[in-house]
Amino acid sequence: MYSKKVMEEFSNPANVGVVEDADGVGEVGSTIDGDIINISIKVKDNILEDVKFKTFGCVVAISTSSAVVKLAKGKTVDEAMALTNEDVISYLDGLPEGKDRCSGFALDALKMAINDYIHKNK
Amino acid sequence: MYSKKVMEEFSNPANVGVVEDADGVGEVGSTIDGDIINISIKVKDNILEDVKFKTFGCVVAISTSSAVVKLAKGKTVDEAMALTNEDVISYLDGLPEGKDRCSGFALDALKMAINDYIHKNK
Amino acid sequence: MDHSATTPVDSLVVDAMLPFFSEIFGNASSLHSFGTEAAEALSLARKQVADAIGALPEEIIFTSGGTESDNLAIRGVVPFNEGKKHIITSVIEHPAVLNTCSFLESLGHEVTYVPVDVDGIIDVKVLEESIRKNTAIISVMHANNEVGTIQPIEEISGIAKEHNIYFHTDAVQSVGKIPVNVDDLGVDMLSISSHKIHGPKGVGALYVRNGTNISPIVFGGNHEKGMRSGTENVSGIVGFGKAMELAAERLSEDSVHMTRMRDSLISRVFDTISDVRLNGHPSKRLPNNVNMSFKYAEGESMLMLLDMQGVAVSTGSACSSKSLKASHVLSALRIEDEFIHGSLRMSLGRENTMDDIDHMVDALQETITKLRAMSPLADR
Amino acid sequence: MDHSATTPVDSLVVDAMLPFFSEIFGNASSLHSFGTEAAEALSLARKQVADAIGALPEEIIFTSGGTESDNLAIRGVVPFNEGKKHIITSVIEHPAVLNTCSFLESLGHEVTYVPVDVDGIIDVKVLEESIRKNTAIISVMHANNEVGTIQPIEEISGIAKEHNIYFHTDAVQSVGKIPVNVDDLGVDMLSISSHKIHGPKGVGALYVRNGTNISPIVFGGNHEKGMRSGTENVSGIVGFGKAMELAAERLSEDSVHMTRMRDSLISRVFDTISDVRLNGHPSKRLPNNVNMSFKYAEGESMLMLLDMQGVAVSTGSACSSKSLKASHVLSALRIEDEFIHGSLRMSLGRENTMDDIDHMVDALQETITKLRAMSPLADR
Ligand SMILES: Cc1ncc(COP(=O)(O)O)c(C=O)c1O
Ligand SMILES: Cc1ncc(COP(=O)(O)O)c(C=O)c1O
Repeated sequence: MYSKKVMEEFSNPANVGVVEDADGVGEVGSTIDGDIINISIKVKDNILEDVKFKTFGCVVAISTSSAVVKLAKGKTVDEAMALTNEDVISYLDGLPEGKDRCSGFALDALKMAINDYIHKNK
Repeated sequence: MYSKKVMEEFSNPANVGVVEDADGVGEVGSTIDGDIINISIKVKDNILEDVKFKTFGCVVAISTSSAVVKLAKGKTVDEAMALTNEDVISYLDGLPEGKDRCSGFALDALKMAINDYIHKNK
Repeated sequence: MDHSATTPVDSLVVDAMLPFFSEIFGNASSLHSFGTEAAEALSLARKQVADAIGALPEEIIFTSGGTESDNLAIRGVVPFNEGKKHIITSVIEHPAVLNTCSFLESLGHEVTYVPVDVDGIIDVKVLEESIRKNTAIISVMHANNEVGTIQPIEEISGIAKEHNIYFHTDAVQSVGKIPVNVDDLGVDMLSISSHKIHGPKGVGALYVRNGTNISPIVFGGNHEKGMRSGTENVSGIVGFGKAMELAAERLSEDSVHMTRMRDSLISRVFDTISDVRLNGHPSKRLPNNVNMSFKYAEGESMLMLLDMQGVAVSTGSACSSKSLKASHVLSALRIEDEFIHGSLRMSLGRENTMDDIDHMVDALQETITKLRAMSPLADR
Repeated sequence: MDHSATTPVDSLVVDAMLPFFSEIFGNASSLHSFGTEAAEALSLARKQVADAIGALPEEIIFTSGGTESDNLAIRGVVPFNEGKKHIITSVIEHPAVLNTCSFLESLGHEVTYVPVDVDGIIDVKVLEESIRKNTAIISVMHANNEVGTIQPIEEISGIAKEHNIYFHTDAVQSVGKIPVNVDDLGVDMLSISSHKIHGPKGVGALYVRNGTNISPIVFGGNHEKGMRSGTENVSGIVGFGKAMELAAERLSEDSVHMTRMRDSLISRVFDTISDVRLNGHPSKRLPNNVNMSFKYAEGESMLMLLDMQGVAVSTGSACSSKSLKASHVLSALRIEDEFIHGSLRMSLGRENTMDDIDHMVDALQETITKLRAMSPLADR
């Protein structure tokens, strides 16, 4: 039911962890929901030099986390903020119907982290 | 579902026909019901010397006709009148449940034939 | 020659089913790969069934057979038609439809049973006149299982559409014998049974046109999009799908073959046996159905003597354990008393040959001769 | 290790079924000898099923599976209890029971859902107190499909009898794993599903004690003494009969074998993995059921990683397409948030070996380690 790409990102996720001395951190979800996504970023010269995630959750939560992190890494802050859910889904070659709810969480966490960075650097 | 004996009597019925110069004739059923049993008898010295049947009807109608005729043949008039439905059914090693309705017709036809004989000879 | 009762499972169908017993035995609802394989097999079968009748896969609900499909169609529509408590059907439907209707009558619904003419064709005028403001559904079978008469479904579905009433047809006997296309027929729902088309028993489908709202009649784990709960009979459904594919592929060949055998059987019986009549419509009939009545010979007795000669047939005249009455179909066709007790249905299948027809005619002659010799009626 | 979802069909069962596809393919309702052979095969299967549960053959109604059996039991009783519109069941029943109950609620019936304790045992006192004058039926499952907890059926059936209320149990998961005897259990009705005991999918039975009046839920040609219409799935029923016979024969051996594997699996998981709990009753549980929750690891993710290692399991914590919620069973057991999203059901079968247990434990360790390394919760 999941695309090959989803299963790849899920079973071999890159960039797991927490960036040291993070410039921004975002976290979405709760144990009650059963999904927690934590994304931390390191920004240098307006570029997301390092991005990492830690995720407790289902296949979609983990694979979208991994995808979002890969998509964001190396982008400028503005470029990363412009990422859409569709970008994530198309990067993963699609998600099964009904899984859209979880699919936005990772992106939310990334944007939270970027906002955290922007806020701190105002 | 039918006993071997039923199928035997049904597929190789003996004594089919009408006794010539019958001393008594009995007929039960109608085309509306879909079962007609005709039994004719020849009586000599109070003994049913010859008994024959003609039957239009189902497996039970034909096999009970054949059985009744065999049971009656050679018996005295009183003995034949004393034949019961159970005698017929046990001669046939039983009948399937729900087939009891048809099972009495042949015996009815025999008794009608005997009554016809008695009536004629009063 | 009792293919209308059931058919042997095609060997290609058995082959398709076998892996799903012990290799690919997963539950199609399971998330792991064993389950996924089963789910994929169901998808393929759904497409095979849909393609064979010109439908979309999502319009197919798998059921446990034709009977359940008929129940689901009629009872499924009722709750969505609050206040619409009237149903129109015909007097010659299969018990799956008729007994569903009587059940609904016991719940307070009203049912009109439209009569048929002596050939078994429904009286379309009476049908149209019996439409009421509160008619929820019209259900008329495509082809009759006893006498093989084919109904003017396009005409009836047109009337239903005009009045905005759901239309269901029981196509259990017609699929695989004549073209069955849901758009050509103009139906909203259509019942199919696997074991009538060389598939396994205990599987069937209800076609439900997109946009037709029905509610389920079996409740549970919401399989089949909630329309039919219960762990799917994967091997059975796979076999059914294959059987539908084969039926569609072979339809034109099969129907020519069966029509030829049918017509030969009918004409040879007429040529060699006296006091006989054909029941059902002379031309608007299934290519595989021969239903004839013989005077002075009773149905069950003929059936049993033929069985001894290796020929399987059925009769609507059975002095069966359940009732002495002739079938509701033969009665509805107003067949005379002398003929009604002596009916035989000889239903042909793909694998029958002209040799079987020869054997059938011979066996029939012997049987009729024997029974007529025994009958007190024959010489009157 | 997902035998509670479904089981492979035993090769002896497949062998028993095969002749009924293309050799003995008759319709059991046909009068001729092809039909008779099919009817005899059904009789044998009926006896096999009856014998396995200490019932009489005439008390067995064949259905299309456990779901339909549950529907038939509960909905079948209702029409015979005019005015009795109250049903008692438990909160942890299978959806086949729960959704049948909600359907009846939508028709105006009242349902009491009795709670369970943290081990999943029904609160018998609450059950007894909830009995009303108009209670028509009590339905409590024999063993739960998710957590394997076995209910005190004898006690509940005694209460039902005292109050003259019909008692039904869903024994779909218990048959073949623990002794199931209708007299010992004291039940009026009992549901069985073939595919849970190495029989084919799409077949099941409802045991109905003689003297228990129920009405059908599928209408048609009055098969199964009118209690379940539809051409019988002969091959499926034959396979089911054989599977029941084998299940009864092998019960004591199977249950010892499964219990040993179960206990070994549980203790080894506790020994090697931290932050884990056993869901369901520690001792009153099916010999084949292990249901454990792992902190900091989510159900679906565990399932998928295990699947990649060739191990099939299920989870009541699925972030499934249908809902994000944990299963109603885990919720009813009041399992803490940290554990409820990380449950796995590992259900053993006859053909599993201690090697499978080794592999399961290894795969589980690897899976948990991997997921915990990813979890933001693990190091807080
Ligand atoms: C016209 C018709 N409808 C419905 C059915 C019932 O289908 P099934 O045998 O799959 O229950 C049959 C066959 O028995 C049939 O001939
Ligand atoms: C306890 C229980 N009841 C009923 C069912 C439904 O049976 P079936 O899968 O045959 O529809 C199942 C299995 O899914 C079950 O585990």
